[in-house]
Amino acid sequence: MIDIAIVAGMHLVGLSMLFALWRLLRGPTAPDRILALDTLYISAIAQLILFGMLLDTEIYFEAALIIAMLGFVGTVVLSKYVIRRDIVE
Amino acid sequence: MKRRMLPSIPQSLTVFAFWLLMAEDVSASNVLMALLLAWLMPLMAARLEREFARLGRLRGGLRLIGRLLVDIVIANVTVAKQVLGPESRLKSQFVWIPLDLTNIHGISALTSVITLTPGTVSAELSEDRKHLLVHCLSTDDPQALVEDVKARYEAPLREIFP
Amino acid sequence: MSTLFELAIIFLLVAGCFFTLLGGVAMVKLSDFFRRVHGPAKASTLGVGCILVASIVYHWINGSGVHPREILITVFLFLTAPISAHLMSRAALSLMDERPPHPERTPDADAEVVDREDPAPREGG
Amino acid sequence: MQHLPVLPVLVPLVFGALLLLLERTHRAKVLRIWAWIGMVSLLVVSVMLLMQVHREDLLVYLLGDWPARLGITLMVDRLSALMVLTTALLAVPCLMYACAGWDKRALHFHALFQMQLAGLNGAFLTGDLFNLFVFFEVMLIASYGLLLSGARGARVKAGMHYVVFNIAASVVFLLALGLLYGMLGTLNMTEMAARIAIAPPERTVLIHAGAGLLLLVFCAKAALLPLYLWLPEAYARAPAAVAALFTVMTKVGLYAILRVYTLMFGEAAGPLANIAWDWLLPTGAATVVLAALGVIGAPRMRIGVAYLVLLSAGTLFVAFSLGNAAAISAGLYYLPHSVFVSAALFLLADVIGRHRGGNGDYLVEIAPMTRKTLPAALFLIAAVSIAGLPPLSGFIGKLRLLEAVPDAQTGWVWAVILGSSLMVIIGLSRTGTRLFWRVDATPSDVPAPALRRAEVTAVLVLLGYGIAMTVFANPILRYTDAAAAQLLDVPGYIDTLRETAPQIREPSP
Amino acid sequence: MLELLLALPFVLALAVALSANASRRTSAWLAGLVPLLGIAVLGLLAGDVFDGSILKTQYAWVPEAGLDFTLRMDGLAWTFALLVLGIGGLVVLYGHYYLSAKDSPRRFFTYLLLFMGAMLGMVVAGNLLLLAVFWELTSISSFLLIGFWSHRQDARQGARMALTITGMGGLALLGGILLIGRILGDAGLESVYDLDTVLANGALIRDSALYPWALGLVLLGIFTKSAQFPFHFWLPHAMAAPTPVSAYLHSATMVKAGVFLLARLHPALAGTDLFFYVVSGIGATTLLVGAWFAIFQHDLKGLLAYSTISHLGLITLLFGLSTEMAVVAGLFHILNHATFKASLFMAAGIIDHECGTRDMRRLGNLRRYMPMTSVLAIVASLAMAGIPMLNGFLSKEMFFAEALEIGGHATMRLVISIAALLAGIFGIAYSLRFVHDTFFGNGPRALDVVPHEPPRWMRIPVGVLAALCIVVGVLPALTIGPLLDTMVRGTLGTAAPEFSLSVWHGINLPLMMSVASLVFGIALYFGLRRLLDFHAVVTRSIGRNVFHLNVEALFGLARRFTARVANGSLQRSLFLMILIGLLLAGVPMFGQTLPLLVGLGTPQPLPVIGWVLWALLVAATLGTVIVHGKRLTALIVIGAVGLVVSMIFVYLSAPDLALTQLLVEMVTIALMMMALNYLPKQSKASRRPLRKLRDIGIATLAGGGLAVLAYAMMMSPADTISSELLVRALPEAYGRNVVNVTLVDFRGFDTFGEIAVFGIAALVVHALLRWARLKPDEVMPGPPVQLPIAADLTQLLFPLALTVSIYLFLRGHNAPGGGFIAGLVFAVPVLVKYVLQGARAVEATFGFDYLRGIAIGLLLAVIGGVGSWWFGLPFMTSGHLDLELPLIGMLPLASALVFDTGVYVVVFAGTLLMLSTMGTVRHRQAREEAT
Amino acid sequence: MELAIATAIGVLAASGIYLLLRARTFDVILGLTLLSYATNLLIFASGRPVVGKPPVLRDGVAHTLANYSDPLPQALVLTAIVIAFAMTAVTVVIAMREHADLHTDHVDGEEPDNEKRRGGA
Ligand code: NA
Ligand code: NA
Repeated sequence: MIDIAIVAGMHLVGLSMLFALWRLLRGPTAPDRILALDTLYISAIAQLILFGMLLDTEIYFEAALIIAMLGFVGTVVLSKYVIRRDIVE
Repeated sequence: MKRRMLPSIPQSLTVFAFWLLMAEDVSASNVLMALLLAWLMPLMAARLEREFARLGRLRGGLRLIGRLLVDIVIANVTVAKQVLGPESRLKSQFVWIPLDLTNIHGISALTSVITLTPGTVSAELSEDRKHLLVHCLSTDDPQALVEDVKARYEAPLREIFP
Repeated sequence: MSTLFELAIIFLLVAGCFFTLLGGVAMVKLSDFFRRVHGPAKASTLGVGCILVASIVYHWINGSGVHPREILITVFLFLTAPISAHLMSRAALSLMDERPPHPERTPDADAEVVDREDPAPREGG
Repeated sequence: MQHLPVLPVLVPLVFGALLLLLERTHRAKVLRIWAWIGMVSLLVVSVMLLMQVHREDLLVYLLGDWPARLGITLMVDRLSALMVLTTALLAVPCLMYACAGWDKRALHFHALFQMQLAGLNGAFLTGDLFNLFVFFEVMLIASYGLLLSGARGARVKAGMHYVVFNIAASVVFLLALGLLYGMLGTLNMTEMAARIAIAPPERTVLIHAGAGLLLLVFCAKAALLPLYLWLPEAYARAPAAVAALFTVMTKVGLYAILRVYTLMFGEAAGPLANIAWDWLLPTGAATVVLAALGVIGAPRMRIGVAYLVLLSAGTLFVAFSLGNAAAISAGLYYLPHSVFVSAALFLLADVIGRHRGGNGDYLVEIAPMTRKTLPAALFLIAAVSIAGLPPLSGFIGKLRLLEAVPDAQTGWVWAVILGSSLMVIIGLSRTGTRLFWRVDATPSDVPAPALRRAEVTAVLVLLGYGIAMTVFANPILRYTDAAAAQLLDVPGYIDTLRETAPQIREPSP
Repeated sequence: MLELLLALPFVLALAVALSANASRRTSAWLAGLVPLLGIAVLGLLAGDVFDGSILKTQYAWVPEAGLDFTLRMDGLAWTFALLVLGIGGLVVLYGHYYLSAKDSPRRFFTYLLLFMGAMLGMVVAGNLLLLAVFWELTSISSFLLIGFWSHRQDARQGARMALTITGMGGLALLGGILLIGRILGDAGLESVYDLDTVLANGALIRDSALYPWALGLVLLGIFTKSAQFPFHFWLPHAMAAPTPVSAYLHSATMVKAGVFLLARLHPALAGTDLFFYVVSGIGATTLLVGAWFAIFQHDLKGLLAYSTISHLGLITLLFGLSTEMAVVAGLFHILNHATFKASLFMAAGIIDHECGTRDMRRLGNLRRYMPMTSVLAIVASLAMAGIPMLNGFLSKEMFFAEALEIGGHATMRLVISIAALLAGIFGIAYSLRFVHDTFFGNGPRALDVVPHEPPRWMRIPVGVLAALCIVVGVLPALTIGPLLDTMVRGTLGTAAPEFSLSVWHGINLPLMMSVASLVFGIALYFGLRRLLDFHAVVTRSIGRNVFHLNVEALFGLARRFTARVANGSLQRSLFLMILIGLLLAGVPMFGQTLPLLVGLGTPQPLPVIGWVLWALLVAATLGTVIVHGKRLTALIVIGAVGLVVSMIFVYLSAPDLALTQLLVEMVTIALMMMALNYLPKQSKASRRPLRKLRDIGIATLAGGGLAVLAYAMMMSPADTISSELLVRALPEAYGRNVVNVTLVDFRGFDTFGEIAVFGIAALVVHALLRWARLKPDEVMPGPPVQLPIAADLTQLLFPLALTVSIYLFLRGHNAPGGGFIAGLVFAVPVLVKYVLQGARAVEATFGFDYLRGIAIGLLLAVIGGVGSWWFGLPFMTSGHLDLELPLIGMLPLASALVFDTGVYVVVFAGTLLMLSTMGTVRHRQAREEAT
Repeated sequence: MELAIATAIGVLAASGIYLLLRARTFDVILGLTLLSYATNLLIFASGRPVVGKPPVLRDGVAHTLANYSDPLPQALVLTAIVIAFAMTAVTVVIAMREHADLHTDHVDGEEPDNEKRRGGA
């Protein structure tokens, strides 16, 4: 029962990732794409947790933690580029 | 002396808790390690920070967190409806929120809170740090929103970050 | 007991996945950046949050006691999501032709500005 | 001296790190002293290694004390020891030349130089295919640094081509490794050889494809036709001391081919036996011809020398492809010779270029060459040697090679080798006459910059190697004969490797 | 003794070369010592040699290759050595006076001695390979001598032409010698290049199937060296050399090397029809061609050069006839030609020296100005013409006799006889021209100086040689007899045939031919006189033009071809690489692709979610390709590819990979964004649709091929050693995360190299940008942007990230993590600081020396590996320590932790060195841009 | 699943190769990045990937390849990722320098249409 819910959840999150990818490819502006990438990262965390539940393991915890902790770096860098072109000033 | 050895008590506490959470069991070695890190990590961080946040009264803090969690749930549901509904019904707009907070740490906290609450995103801080630009997904009464934010979040934050 | 937990887990999962999906839907459905930017906020707060709680409970009942390590993920998400949103908004604002007028420079200091459709210009080379 | 096999990697690596530490606080002089301490240590280690290999045939060093097929094994045979010693010998004059001034103008030069040596030695010593890849990369990245540190303009452009091409080749290397591991389940070359020998026929196609990709990689690094387009510019633009050191880089590709396609795909490899040589013999010969054309058509001396490097690579391809012990032995004699002499020519080109009043080593310009007697004499010796004219080492190498060509191929292989020698004579005599002779009899009034002693000494040392190789040709050839015979004795490797037990760990079942 | 003889010229050449401050006289004396001492040595050896014994000394040099340092002296070698040294001595004497003040005597005598040594070496070589060695040395040293006046274009060209032609011959000769060796080796003989072996086994060589090839190659060497038709043209151009050089090279030595070898190998190679026809045919042609062209030269040295060609043709022809008497005649003529030609060259040099020209049209009547020289030159010319009572007559007479006695080949006999007669006529004509146009008649015209006799010592060598011509011509049997006898014995190896050296053989056919040629020659000369100027136009060297055209064409072709092929195009390089890759990996698959894919095991099922990931990956990848022109967009899209790849790693049981991929992805994006600021924002559109199509084609092919390979690989059963890794990881390497154990233990050496690569990459980045000034593509106006909120929010992140980093590091051996991942987890938050606070602010407080960090990290890694040496175990053998601590309890410490610390430090420092270097690139100012 | 992995490798490789053959440095770098993904996946695939069997040993589960995926290719890929990153960094910087020094981002350091041959020199 739970497993079904987990698998269904994975599909929902997968769908969400596809949506985000659509926006990523579509744009139209750079911030839109950055936002889409950010959403992809967050969905990936959800996906990892679900997967860990499905396999009943905590082995994927680290990956999820890293995305949660540092996944925003791409967003920061890309946004800074759009704002200033110079990333480190 | 204390500032040099223990630059930030809140950070030390967080690190301590963090280590124990990650390490999964509260054995002696882990506690020792956590203590060690709680001492070392802020020292390390101090090499990158000019100043750490000084906290005022923390009592309001817990209440704020609780309120925030509830708000997040409620706002999520609201926003879900808005997103799934027809887009034409959305009345998105930017709102400048005048700030009474002067402490930058407080302002950051307020920004976070606004952003974490679905339906509002804080977009920019004015250069004089006296106004915060917030984008609302949909609101009919911007003034109410401003007052709501100031009352619910800014006031307790002013206590924490004097 | 365990059925109750199971139901709770399933509920949390459904809610979490729903809000995560909603973030994706917002990506596709909404028409301008500042509306879409509200999407990840949902996904990262309630979406991932619910799934994490589900995971904690799940591992608790399936495994060996409480390991609320997933809390850490939430902490980090709550810490970093505002940074992302803030910076992306700044980026979008920097591309706008008509930025929301600054309160100091408008007669009506607290007046709000309603943004127009698709204010961000197309990405220029 | 149990740990001798790993020292040629560790010594330069440690000194590289030390030099990096020192460069933060110390002046050039101190750096040079330490660089020389490292250099001399490496030389001593290399000589000792060669002597030990000569005594014991094959050294197997189990890193981490793991059984050979589990961990990474260093496998030092005569070939490896020869390559290591050649590299060390080459590095001495290169460092000497660089210490005449370039080392101050290129950031991190000394550290990069040592790292380059570590990479080269690692590639020569390892017995593991993936580890070979890793040390290829160490060597390459250090070479990027040496090429580009202090670079501007045209050199950066040449560097772009060189770097991207090599990265692409590395990608192919990885693909080949993936395929080979996927089919063979191990990365130890000797173990792989043993497994290839008994591979069932349905698996050979994939192994063959992997071997083909691997061949592509090595040929690209060795600059075999038509994968040589990166070489002339890169070598001609590199700083002199670096270009001189680079002469051994193409030889790493050749080394790898010799290693892999004698050990893994040698006689014992069943249906995959000797898959490489049929491709390599004609392409090697074509490379020789094309490179000879390049020597003739070179607008600059250094481009000409770069083509000479290419030519020597082609010659070595021919030698190794002939597949008999005598030819391989000839190639192994020819290899250090060509390294030393082309390095000497690169250094000379730099010396000459600086004494032609801003005309560099361009051959079209008529420029007064001041202080030409010594450079001209050195050029003559180097040219004679590299053209394969008697009595120097090039002649002996080619002579041995010609003798070793089997009857069936004699006609055209001889034609290629002798013909290319003629073309080199034509090209280099033109280079020499244009640089040294085509000037007014009356010397110019411009005061000539003095020849730097260290630079001239470096060239002298390199040419001295060549002369020593001529005088002591016989012992060297005896060594290369033994090395070649060893290479062809694949069961010898497999037996030795399998018999080498870890010291404290259990051997593999 | 032989060693001494051979060492003399080389040692003294070195002495001359190094005597920087020696006077001209000293140099000359040093040079002169060689012939003096050398002839003395020859004198000591004379007894043995004339007794018919063969002196031999042998040292092993490269016995592996059959190349021994064998010196061997018989009559032939002795006589030639005498020739080389004797004429060499005279040339040194002559040259000392000939050289002008501007010419460096040091250089001249060094080259000359080198050449002398090379000739001597060739003559006394007892090993064919050694002979080839010296043979090439003569080419090289003659190149230096011919180009001695290097500022003159004709000298440079002549030198290069000589080197090219004789160099080619030398290489051919080497091939021929190797073939001879192979023939003998195949017959089971030892020391196959030993001269005695070769000479003793002539029959074996001649009977071999390889004989024609061997003969052809050896003859190619001989003919080029001896300037035989059609390779003769280099010799006239070599006349650009100073006259002493010409006198030496083209009378007695260089060109004689060819005929020497013909004599030397005569027992081994001669005696077949092939030999007979080829050698005598070429000889006869050369004889005629040389003589004919000699008539029409205006340059004294040009005339002598063509005459030399002709006489060498004569000698070659004689050896081609192969009879014993012909050989005798050939050897005799070698000696005679050396004497008269050397003296003639010297005389020409004197005339040039004194008159400032060698053009016979401007010379004339010189007997009035330099009577002594004139007499000597006339004597030598008459010897060249073959006038009786001079040495040239004797050998010419022998030649006529031999021509008339060719056995068995009637047509050949007729042809050769006619050729001989014609050559005689031409010889008289050009000799007459030399004498008449120079010393008689009107003139000299338009000279800048009044000619007079040269210094005495310059004339003496000419006199000595002219005297020899007369002495030998009058008393042949007494003077040259024994010498010739021993020479013939040395050549033929047997007792010399009976030959009679007398001036008068009675009235016979050869004498008639001599008379006829004298008459017709005089007639020809005077008949042609009026036509000479006309002919001068016609008779330009065709060979030279052909050579010149060919060589220039070769240079042009080489230049164009090289420039076109290796045009520096990276695209071409890469295209070729992919093409070759397709070929090499595709050929084994060819025709087997289908069998490769069928009959494999059953694939694992993939749930829908897997296909979702697949779709994400494919869409993002293709998206990258589509938008690649817009760089910012492409970077964002490729970021998604990276994320999906790490998701796939997670899905397929590789958490460590996923972590690494994620972190590397972040740093890569930061890096690329930093670079993007200094690059154009968009790719210029390519206007080459065909190339695009081609690239799509080859990319699809390669991708498809790789997919097939990958599929077939995954579907075939695995047979790996990895199970052993799993079994041994915990008990022996003390880690549960087998990937990490593999990284730091089983395959720690890979990681060792990997961190070296990483650290060096950072150094390279630093080296490339540290001193560079770059121009940003776009500069936003205004001061640096302040991001106070973001900066503030990251305040809490940093210590937490550091904590996580330490956690990942310590746990890495047992859970996903390890030094590399942990290092990046530490570095990335610092990167965020850089972005949000600016480089200056960070570096002012952070105070890490990244360069030093790299060095320390590498050293730590080494220390971690070397520790095991203490226990006598190999590098990187892991140890294990269970620290029993009070309070804490068991603290398991694997020694690999030290190594992993090194990894951690290198990765952290390397990453930040790259990022901080790129972030703090100094901008190029507009002013600098203008300059 | 094998089909999906193989085709993914194929698509990545084809895309990478196409970009690798472009004339602009940045495109080439993108191409190399995609290619290295393809490569890493292929090496990874040589371990016959399976779902949910990470090679982290657990007590009570036999330490065999039936229960854990092959750790060796994973270690190799890790090394490959790191090396690819290092190479990318260097290439990126060279591209920056090339653009700064030669004012073009063409891989050959000069624009194809205004070829400035060094006349005779
Ligand atoms: Na910057
Ligand atoms: Na900057």
